[in-house]
Amino acid sequence: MSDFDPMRDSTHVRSYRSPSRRALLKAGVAAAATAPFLMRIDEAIAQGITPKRGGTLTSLLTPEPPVLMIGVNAQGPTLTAVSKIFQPLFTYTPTLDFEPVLAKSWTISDDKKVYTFHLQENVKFHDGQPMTADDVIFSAMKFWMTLSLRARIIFARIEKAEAPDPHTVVFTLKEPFAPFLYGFGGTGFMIVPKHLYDVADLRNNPNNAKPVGTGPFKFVEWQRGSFIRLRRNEEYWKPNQPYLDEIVYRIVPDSQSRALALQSGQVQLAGGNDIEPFDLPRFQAQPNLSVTLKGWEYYGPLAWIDINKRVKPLDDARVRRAMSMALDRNFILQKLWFGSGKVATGPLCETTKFYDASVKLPPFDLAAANKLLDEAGHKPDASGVRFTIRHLPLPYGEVWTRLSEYFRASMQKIGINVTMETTDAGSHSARMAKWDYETSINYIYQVGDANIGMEQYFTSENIKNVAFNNVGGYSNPRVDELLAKSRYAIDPVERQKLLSEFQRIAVDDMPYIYLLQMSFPTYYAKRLNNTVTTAMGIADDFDDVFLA
Amino acid sequence: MSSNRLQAMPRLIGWRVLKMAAMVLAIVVVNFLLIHAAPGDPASAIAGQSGQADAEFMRQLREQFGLDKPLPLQLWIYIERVLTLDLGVSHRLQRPILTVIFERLPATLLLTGTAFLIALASGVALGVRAARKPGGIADTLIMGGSLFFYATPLFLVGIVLVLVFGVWLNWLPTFGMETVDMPLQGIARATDIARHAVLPVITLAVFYSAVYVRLTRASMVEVSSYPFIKTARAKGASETRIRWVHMLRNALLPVITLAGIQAGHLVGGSILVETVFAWPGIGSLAFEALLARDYDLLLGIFLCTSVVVLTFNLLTDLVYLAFDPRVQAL
Amino acid sequence: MRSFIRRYPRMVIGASIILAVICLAIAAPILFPFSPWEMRGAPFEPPGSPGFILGSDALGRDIAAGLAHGTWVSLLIGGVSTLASLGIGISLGALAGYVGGRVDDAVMRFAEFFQTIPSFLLAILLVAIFRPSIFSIITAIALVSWPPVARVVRAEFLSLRKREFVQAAEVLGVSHFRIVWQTLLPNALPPVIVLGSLMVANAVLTESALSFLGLGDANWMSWGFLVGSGRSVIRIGWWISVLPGVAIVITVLGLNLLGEGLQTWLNPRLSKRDLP
Amino acid sequence: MTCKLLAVEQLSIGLPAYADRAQAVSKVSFSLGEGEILCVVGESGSGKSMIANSIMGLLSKELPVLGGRIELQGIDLLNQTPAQLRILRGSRMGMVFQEPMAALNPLMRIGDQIAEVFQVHGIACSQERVADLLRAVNLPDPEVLVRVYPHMLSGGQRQRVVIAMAIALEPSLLIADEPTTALDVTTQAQILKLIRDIQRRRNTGVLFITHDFGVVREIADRVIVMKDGELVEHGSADDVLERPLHDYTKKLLAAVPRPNMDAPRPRADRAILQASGLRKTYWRGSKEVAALNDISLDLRKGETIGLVGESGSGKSTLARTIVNLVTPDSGEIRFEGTDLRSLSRKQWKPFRKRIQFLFQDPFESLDPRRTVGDIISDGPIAHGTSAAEARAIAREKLQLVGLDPSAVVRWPHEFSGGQRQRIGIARALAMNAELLIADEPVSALDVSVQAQILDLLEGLRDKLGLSMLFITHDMRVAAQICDRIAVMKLGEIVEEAPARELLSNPQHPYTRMLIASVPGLAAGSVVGSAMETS
Repeated sequence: MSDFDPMRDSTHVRSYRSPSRRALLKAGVAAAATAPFLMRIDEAIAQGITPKRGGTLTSLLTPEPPVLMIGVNAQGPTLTAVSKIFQPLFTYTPTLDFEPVLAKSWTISDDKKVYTFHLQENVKFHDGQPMTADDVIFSAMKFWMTLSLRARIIFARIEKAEAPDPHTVVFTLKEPFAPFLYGFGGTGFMIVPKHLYDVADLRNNPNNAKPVGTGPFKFVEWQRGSFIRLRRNEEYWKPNQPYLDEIVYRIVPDSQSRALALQSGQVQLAGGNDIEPFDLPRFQAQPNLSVTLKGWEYYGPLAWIDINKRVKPLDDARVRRAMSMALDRNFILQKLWFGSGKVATGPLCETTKFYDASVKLPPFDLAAANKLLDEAGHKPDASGVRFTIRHLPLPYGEVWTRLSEYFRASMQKIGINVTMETTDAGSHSARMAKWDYETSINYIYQVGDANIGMEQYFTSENIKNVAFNNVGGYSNPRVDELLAKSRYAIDPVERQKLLSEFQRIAVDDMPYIYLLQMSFPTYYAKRLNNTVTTAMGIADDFDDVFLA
Repeated sequence: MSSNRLQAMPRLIGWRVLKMAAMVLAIVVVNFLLIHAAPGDPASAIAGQSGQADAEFMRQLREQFGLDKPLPLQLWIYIERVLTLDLGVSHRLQRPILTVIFERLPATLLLTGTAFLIALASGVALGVRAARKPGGIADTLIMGGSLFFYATPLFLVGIVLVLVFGVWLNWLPTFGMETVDMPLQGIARATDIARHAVLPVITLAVFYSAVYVRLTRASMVEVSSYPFIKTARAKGASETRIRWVHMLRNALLPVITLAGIQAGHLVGGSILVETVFAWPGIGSLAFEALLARDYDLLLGIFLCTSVVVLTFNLLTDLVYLAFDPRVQAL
Repeated sequence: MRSFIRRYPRMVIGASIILAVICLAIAAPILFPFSPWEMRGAPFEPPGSPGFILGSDALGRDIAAGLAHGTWVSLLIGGVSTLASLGIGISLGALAGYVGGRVDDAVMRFAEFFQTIPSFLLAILLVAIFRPSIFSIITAIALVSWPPVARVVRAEFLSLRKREFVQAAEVLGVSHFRIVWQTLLPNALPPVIVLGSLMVANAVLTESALSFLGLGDANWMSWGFLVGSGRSVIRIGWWISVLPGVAIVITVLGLNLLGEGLQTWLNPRLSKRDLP
Repeated sequence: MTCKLLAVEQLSIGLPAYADRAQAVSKVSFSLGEGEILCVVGESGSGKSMIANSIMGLLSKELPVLGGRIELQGIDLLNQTPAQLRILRGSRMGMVFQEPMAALNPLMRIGDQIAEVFQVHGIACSQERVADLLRAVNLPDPEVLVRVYPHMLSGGQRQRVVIAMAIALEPSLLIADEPTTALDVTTQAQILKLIRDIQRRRNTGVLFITHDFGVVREIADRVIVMKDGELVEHGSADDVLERPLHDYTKKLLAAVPRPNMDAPRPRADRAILQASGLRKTYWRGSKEVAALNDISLDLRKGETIGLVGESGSGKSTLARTIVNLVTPDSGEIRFEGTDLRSLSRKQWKPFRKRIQFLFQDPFESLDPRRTVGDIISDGPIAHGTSAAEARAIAREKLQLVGLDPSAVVRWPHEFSGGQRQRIGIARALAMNAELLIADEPVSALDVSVQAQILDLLEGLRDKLGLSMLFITHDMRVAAQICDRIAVMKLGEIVEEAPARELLSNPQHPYTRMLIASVPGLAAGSVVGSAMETS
């Protein structure tokens, strides 16, 4: 659930996504954990590092968020910044298990229809008002239902929402829904104060200018185009936390300037698309910096080539498979992304629940690709060209442009001519929505569960004139059926079976040419501790981050 | 006669302002149509940003931004708003457009204004020096240098300056407008901002000044052949005096024209320099607005630059009027 | 010839540079008989590496090949957009200057409109409207750069109209069309030609800036594309950006020198001093 | 006259390599005494201005002094440092230039420009002193004048200001380089008088450069005549004017226009051009200026009417109104009975063949980018003649005006001023015009060329039976070629009469003033003396 969004940054060229956070050293903490943060500190102390109060963390934020309010905007940078101000009921461990935040614990009825959350007590919003069950219900049923498409899909299944006491929330579903709990975690669901938001126009609510949440940091000032300043929440519900006095996000539109700022120590943290992949090797060698590829498990960004299956000869699965076989994913990973991420093996990322490792893509093999095209009846003409297709590059950064160029050069090798149709960011999604493309590049977030992040790209009910849906017109009744069933399957084994079959079909039909499981490196100064500890990467609340 | 000129002023200015207003209105209409001709709209841009969309969501957004109405009606509504000086709210930034623009104005003017003044002063001084002996060494060096900077892409100059002064020598900050980690006040803050401004201002100034150098030199050479220069020589005036008192004032007339046009454009900032140096100016704001199809913000910026450009045209004419006694009308 | 060189050294240098650049464009398919987009080896090979005289880029493409093939596109964009804006500018300027009155007023207001918006921003907007392609880039550059041409032509026409040889044609009963075509235009052209050479230079720069911002045409190798694509990796491979940058500088320099030279050459007052 | 003020010995000045001769001035020697006026006479290109500039040290670098000496009161001017020379300029020697309109800095107040002369020589300057100077050059209201800018003054007033600056420090040498050439004749007379007054009052030596023998007669004590950089004749004014020795001097003197003494030609009955009630007003800023104020004119078949007036009198406007280059506000123009004013552009076209126009400036009136043949063929082609035929016409007409027909393939810049004016005439006659409007066709030409062109026009007129409206500012020229003369002033014709009648017995005071101002008149009028001999 949730609605976060890809960091498609319209502004310059870099896309981005956000990360989240904190180090959950203990992988298996799930439902009833009560004080995980203490454990983390214990852990730290055990390693000889005592959390230290004080200091300002200066970080990069690219591109500048248009607004600092969850729901209203779901771009990566927005989430990175607001995740310090607002908090969810729980967050995710790197293996996508649940770790409590504002919910102390929760229980699920045996029929999987009743979910009961027990909330932390003594939690106050930044304006001093206590956070209660009413706020949670309001956030789910009103705030997120209105503003988030993904949340709407999930919460629409709620029959009733009740607050038996101020610290307990009970949701009763109309019918079982397997990934329901994913609607309440991470950046996709954060608690907003009902007393400030219970008005008609959420999008233009005046309080959006000064976000009020429960998080460890309060909003102080925002000089547009320059920086955002957050300050320690002295009333934070975890005693003695957070450790940092301030977090400053600097807005630096130029990638080289950002790299320079990081290198010179002017900023201590960079993530998302702050740093171009090209710079990865250089920073890995930098002694005062750490680089991690963790923190993207929840988002699970998967890059693929989107194909308009209405266009001949792209309607032929053999052609799509041949195209897939002509791409050297290792080259892409190593030469374009400098090793950050993994090659794709199918429609799901390894970290996504119900990923099936036995599903494999056809191997890189130009000869086989040529043969397949010959078989499909596309013989090369005198100049070696079989056919020509148009391609819409993704306007979110240099590396995507390079990828499109690589795609073109590779297709050339199997006799497919590719014509580029560059667009700016404003036009790209409009053209996709109008189905006005033949091939394009895109990347999608899987958000933990196969039925949440990518379902709409495969089911025929989502063939719509709306971007980020099945705009390519892929339609396979069996896939529709498998995904529909898995949505409501309660038994994990049953779901795995259904989704494994889906993954096999999604590779055979190749409606998309899966390329990379992306992972955006997070760069941070060595003296910054607990930077990436959860599946949310740097989009976590940072209440345990400290500067040594 | 000169008092006549001055008496007629208010009426002349009034008339000009009226014409300007008509011009601005026409500009608003054309800009509006131009911007709406771009494929995509704010709704699709928002969908693109959030990586998700459904038909209902898009419909809601369009309704909210008034995009569901027919274009002429949208235009009419927009004009009505502009007439009441309401430039609207940026859907993306969720803030009044005038506020956003005014917020960026100081940084923009600090960058472009300083660069402009430096360019003007140095350009005129170097142009005068070059014209002293056309074909001489100084002339060749100055003209060669200005030509070189004029021919070098602006962003390349910026990148090289960053590499040299920011990275190799590490003398100056390379991005942003001020240090925000520690709050500075008063003189310390001014110094800090000045240090940040050095590289972007220089980048822009060398580019701007190339034009002034060339224009001033050409104009000086031209003026030097005017008969009144010979009159001054015949009087026994020294060459220095002739150059600065007689030639320069006359040679400045075309420079004033150019400076007037450019001064109007300063408010638009410089997209390239702002991008390279992370300078929070209006140029990058406009570029972001364009990419995000933030129509109202873009229209607002265009409108503001138009008004400022036209105002500066008027001011230039007024300066002319004060500067050149021969000019009688606006 | 020698005295010509001595009298117009700038023009000779400028023309030589431009000629060399044109030769490079023509020779590109012979020197590098493969697509400049082809990945021919390891990425980020420095200049002088085997197979890469000027190094390779992020995808292992040959910079030298890109530079040579890109010459053609940069010149094409510069040349065609300049011709187009000269076309617009001369027509409108001639119309305004010859007809005068309200037509003049209308044309000049129209030109003024184009000058109230920062021209680079307008170019970006136009490219976005038309979708980035070599055609839209040319169109955008042409559309934002015609007003100065119109102004110059109009001013020339206004002053030429008062000249006696134009009045002489009028008195002879020569038609409007012929007066404009055979008398006014040839005489108004010299400053326009000078302006034109500078506009080509500007167009080359604008194309590179558009590419730098990611609004180039990805089907055509151009210098601007190279500079833009190399910028983000400038610390790994400075040559990717800098060498094409140098090519731009040299070409623009050549065009400017040519323009200045033409100015001296075409202006009888400067070239041949009236003798007592 | 006894005391030698200026001595020029064997002065030679070089020319740039691309010029048509090696030296601008070669081996010229002369001297000038205190209180003496020496006129240097010559046609354009004779090097006379360069002598003046070399004395002042104002020659451009392309014109180096190759040899000789220039001594001013014993100071060797050619061997002074630039700084020393600067101090001498203004204090010991002052200079007045030809173009009063451009000789003053347009952005500086008159008072400041005059005061500058004192300042640059380190002399304190009071307002009073500037005012005195302005009074000395007969300018009214000095207190107001010091605060105005040059563009508010007329040409004559500006020239007075320049003179005021030149004499401010009472220099012993005043150099005047064609100071009255650009001025109207009445103004010229005043300026000449002023220079003479100053010279007498202050005993200044004046080196006066001119091309006009009338002016020489008016002002000179002694004269030197220059030709192609060489001094050809040197002597007292009387000797040179009355008893010239050198052929060139004789030729120049003979070329000075003089009234036609033949019996008046009979006046035809049939009018070819009739104008009546013509009015034209211009707006100058917010002021209305009448260029034509109720003008009526009656030109008969075969007749030449001279239209004489000073600048701003409206004579050119009238000429241009007749050929529809200027649209009058009201009035009537009839050509052989047809009202030209009511015609559309298309209806006008047949008349274009019959009415032609001759322009003033031979350098301006030919398109520099087209060949002579093309230029002359324009008219015939515009009226439907084939290109080949038009080319033949061009050759024929070139012959008619005394040029080689091969000129059709050449460019205008290959011809001298007089030749160009011939080309202009050939163009005007290419369609067998009946009426020729000639707008100052000889005023930009040197006097010897002027005489040739006037002869040519006269000959053609008789040969082709042309009717002519001849516009000129020079009464002498009008007297030579015209049957009748109309005098214009401020948009009105103040007097019109047969040429001889008007000259010998002018009625209107303005006409009388014009005639009195013709230079040389006082010292034995060119007009007057010729009249007497008749």
